[in-house]
Amino acid sequence: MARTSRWHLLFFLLPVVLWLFLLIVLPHIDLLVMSLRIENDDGNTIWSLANYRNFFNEPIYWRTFARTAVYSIIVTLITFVIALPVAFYITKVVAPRRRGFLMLLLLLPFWVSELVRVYGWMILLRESGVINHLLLRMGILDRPVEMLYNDATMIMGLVYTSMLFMVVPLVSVLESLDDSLIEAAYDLGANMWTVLFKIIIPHALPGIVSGAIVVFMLTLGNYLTPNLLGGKNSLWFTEQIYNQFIASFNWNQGSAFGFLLLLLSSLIIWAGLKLTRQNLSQVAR
Amino acid sequence: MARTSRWHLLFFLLPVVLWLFLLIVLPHIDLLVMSLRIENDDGNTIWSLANYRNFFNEPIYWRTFARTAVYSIIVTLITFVIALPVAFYITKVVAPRRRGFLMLLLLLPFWVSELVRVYGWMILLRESGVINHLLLRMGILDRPVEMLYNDATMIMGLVYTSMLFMVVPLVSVLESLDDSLIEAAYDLGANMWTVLFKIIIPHALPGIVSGAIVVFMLTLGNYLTPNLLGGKNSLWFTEQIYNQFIASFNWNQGSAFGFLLLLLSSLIIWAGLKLTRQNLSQVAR
Amino acid sequence: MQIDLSVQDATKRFGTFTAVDAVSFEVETGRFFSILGPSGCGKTTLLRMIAGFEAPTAGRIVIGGADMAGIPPNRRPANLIFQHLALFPMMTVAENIAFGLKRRRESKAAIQDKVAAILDRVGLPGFGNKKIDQLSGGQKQRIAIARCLVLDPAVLLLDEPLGALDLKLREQMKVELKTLQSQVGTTFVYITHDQSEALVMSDFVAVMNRGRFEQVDAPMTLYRHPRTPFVARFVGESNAWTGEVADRDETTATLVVADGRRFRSRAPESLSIGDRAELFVRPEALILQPDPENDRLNRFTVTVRTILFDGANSRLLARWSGGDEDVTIALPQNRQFDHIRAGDEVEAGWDPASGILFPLEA
Amino acid sequence: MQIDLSVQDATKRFGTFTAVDAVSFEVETGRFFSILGPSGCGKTTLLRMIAGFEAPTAGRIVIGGADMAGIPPNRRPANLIFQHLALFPMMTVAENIAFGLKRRRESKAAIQDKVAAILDRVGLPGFGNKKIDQLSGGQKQRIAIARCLVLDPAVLLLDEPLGALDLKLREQMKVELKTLQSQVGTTFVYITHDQSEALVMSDFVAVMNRGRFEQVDAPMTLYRHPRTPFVARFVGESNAWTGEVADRDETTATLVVADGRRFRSRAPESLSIGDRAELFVRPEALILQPDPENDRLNRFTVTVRTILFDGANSRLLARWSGGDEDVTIALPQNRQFDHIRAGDEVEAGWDPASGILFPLEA
Repeated sequence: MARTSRWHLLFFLLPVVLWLFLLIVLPHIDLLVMSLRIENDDGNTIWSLANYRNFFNEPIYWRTFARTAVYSIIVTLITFVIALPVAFYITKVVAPRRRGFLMLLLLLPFWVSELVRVYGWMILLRESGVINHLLLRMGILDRPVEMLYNDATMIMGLVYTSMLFMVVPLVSVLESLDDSLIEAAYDLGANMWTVLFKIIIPHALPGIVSGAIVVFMLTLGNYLTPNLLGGKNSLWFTEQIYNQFIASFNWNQGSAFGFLLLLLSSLIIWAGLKLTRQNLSQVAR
Repeated sequence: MARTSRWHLLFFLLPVVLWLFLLIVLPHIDLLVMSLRIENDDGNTIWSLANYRNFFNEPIYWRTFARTAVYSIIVTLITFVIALPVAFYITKVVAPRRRGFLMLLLLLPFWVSELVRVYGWMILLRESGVINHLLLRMGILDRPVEMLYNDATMIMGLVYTSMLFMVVPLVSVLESLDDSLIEAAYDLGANMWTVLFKIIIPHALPGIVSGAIVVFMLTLGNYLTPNLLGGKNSLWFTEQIYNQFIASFNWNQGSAFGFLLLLLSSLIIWAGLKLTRQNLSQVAR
Repeated sequence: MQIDLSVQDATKRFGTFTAVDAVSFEVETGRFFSILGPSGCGKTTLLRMIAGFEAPTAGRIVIGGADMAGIPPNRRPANLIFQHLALFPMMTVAENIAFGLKRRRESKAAIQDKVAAILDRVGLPGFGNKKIDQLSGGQKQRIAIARCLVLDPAVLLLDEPLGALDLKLREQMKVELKTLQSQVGTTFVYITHDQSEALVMSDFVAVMNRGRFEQVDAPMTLYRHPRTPFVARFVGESNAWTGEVADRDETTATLVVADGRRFRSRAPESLSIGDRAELFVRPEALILQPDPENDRLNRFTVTVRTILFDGANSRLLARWSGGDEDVTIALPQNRQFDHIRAGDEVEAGWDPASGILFPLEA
Repeated sequence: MQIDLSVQDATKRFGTFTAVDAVSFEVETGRFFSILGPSGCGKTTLLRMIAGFEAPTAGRIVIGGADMAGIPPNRRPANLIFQHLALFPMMTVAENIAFGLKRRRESKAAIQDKVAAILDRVGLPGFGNKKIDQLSGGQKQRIAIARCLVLDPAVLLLDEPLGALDLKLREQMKVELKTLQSQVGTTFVYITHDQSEALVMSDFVAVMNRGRFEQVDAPMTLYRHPRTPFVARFVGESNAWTGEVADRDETTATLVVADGRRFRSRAPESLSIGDRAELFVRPEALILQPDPENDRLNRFTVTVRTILFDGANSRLLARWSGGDEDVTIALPQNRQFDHIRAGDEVEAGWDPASGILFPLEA
């Protein structure tokens, strides 16, 4: 207490907190207000639930919405399954001096803009791309196959982009796991799976949930990757929002979609937390 | 050593490493190859440096390129200056049980898609938006001011998006700073600024550099925020790349731009590491 | 003699918890003063108040004659050696030592001379260019002390600095620290939970418990004449019995303990017949096979349960014949009882003058 | 008697560094066997090889008659108590203890009975539903032991489990652990760097240095008849002098040390006139004001530098008159030398039979 006042830190923090508040709370209130208004036939804006009604009446809207939610969950699960052994390897198996190099590998996706990276994949995977060329040469394929614009490619791209956000919390939570707990379990007769499910996962749960939240959010809200890699039938809900704002210039409808996305993500995360019996402050720590 | 073989972890990791390799190295080689080829008048693709020549001959290209670099550095600096006191406050001042709540605040930007967030700001800041409305009411303004489509708004948006990526490495590096080092310096006669520059910053340097790299990369490669918040004169280099691929359908020119962006970011990060006398593996650890 | 540190009714409350409860004491110039207590007794909070890291809720702290109220740590003439030393790992040994001098804006030449002089004094000449992580535990210890001593503080505060060291090194540093202190003549205030550290090094020891000083005395007095049951229990080993006073004369009383056994012991005047009391007897006050002529002794027969051999510090764990309470008896260093084995019956006794008797609070 | 653990020429190399160098020993059923050595001597590596966490580079480890080569830790009849205990914080006390039993797929009822029985045995009945972080340091200790004992291992391995405890609690746990071991009768292999722990608790102590066993003996033999200079120095305090053998008879030799002083001491037969040798004398072997009649003693006069008062374990730090070497002399527990002050001259002496003499390697 004495220290707080001595360092006068609140003095620094007040503007920061205020600034965050302005950037978070105000825009969302405004978004909510916008979504509840429509332009009537006279050109005046009036209060209405029409924007939300549109969402439920038009199957393409809510189907895309559901698709986006399910695929985001799938991406989160795949990312977790890949990230856990990677994080375990980095923290517990590899010599500490080589740890830096491995973490660096995980930073690589940030080395290059998401946009450029996606184009790189597109060049690689398109009908006239290198992969098709190689497969034809080796006689595995008779004629080129379109590997872009399908769900598998999109999911792969999303998982790749999300890896770091899952590995970092897992690494930090596994670092706090005393090696001797694993050894003790092993010494007491446990096999690898028992150690994984009884010791490692219970200990890592806060990190798992925190990583899953971030990955889920980022995937749900991603625009570029699904837009560029996904096919005609792989519409992502962010594209619907983008279309409303830019293509249709219907800001009220776009706001309603934005707000629905916010509600969806909050709901799924709430369900996830209930399921794993975690609470948010535990997770963030 | 005995443990490694016992856990058979390489068995898990081999596909992961292979997969990362395929996703990183192959696309970039392909990108480089693409960028060195053009379509000649006969419709055949030939080797040429024309794509790179275009970049240097057309001022709009390399000016946007330089602007993007300078602004990304500015965003990184601003983010650092804001994030350091926040991270210090979270690790050293606040009671541990409230730490979770504060880290949660920092996770908030991920709660909602970047797209929706940016639209929220647009609604707030546009000429007919709430801020203008309030300022007019309070008599501070005579007539609405366009607060969108300028550099300040864009930078604010980019800094907000980047905060978490700077705060998390700073928090982890400040957590490893023994409180008693700060107290010892204070006890030996140092004031707040000496403690900051002689103890805290030297200790936090690896975290600062690691945060700065990620923030710089993400900002440099961002597409949505500069595209939507920036004005006509605030063109971001990713937009140039997007235009080449989508609008002009000139994939070769787009690849050249993508490769130039990769070179630029590598160069600036190399310079930054030299300047702070850090090396990458230290930073990533 | 001059008083370097004077603490008057210092109190520190955290919410409803009183960590330090109206503690007062004075330390004369050049003394080695220890505060000894179990973890959580408030000794660290007291030390941090003296250093200036905590503001007292009430009371005064005076260092070198000046009231320290409101003066921050960086302007107090007191320096603190932290438990884990808190040497700056990003600086060399010389930069560490020069840190405080630079803050005082002394000249480069003066700083260089002072650093070299203090390195000589702590027995590490020429170590200036070493990195902190090149030093051994004992060397780090000495550099941490040098870094504070070079500032010539009125009082040097030490927060269990030996706790992190290996056993053998700790024994050696105890002697070294005491020697260093007597050479430089700086006033030391040392806190520890290790009674042996406090006894060996200090001129005076304050025993602290639950935020209060139970007793402040020279080590020998503390050990031989503890003033409270807590001190008797905490400082040195003891056998303890509870019973009722059956009889007393001017200086001694007879105590009847649980199983009817009677002991005569030196007793404080406040103790009257019928009072309940607690009796402490040190293991080394129990004499094996005492001189049969001496009829002043309390005598009894015990069965040896086990021999706790520990070189010069060996003890017997024995049991009253028929009872179920353990008695610890020190084995004399002259090996005259090497023949004793577990299961043997031996006679033991103790002089009433070596008993320590306290009235038991009801 | 049955051999529970037999280690034959166990060797462990990490690259070019040999952590454990051809160590052999056997432990009989029900013994408390300690391995004592400074940090880095290889004792932890040795223990981890027995537990199965490290594979020996060469040599055999046999537990309960079965060769352990290639058998992983989860199928060895040996359990390890870790230095920081490694209790599972996500489980209750009962779940911790039941962990190993569940892995053996024992029935729920059997598990419940065994958990209750072992909690009784370690003196914590009814603690099953507590969380680990609700336990005190000593209670955690006992739960960690219970968690292993419930599996009824042939050998229980302990890796300095008292290191993390407070001083007072450590003293108490030493006695408790020894008592528990003799009650349950399980074979204990205990490693520590604290000589007092090893001496007090063990039936046999192996002193380890640089990957090798220097001596394996009962505690008393180890202390009184160390077989190497390392053991003499590491086990207990010693005064040490180096000199040349000037003369010898069948059992004793005369050593001339640096300043010309001559000492007679019991000597090994291998030592000849003219050899350089190192002499160790325990502080408690130095007698203050020895009986003037006894002409066998080595005698000298010293000046008291300081009194290291530490209750029953007090010592004098003294200096040869005219010399600059410190001599440590134990003060007898009977307080007969309370009158001695720093600066006094006192006569001291020691019996040649209590000297320990080693030939010095050239």
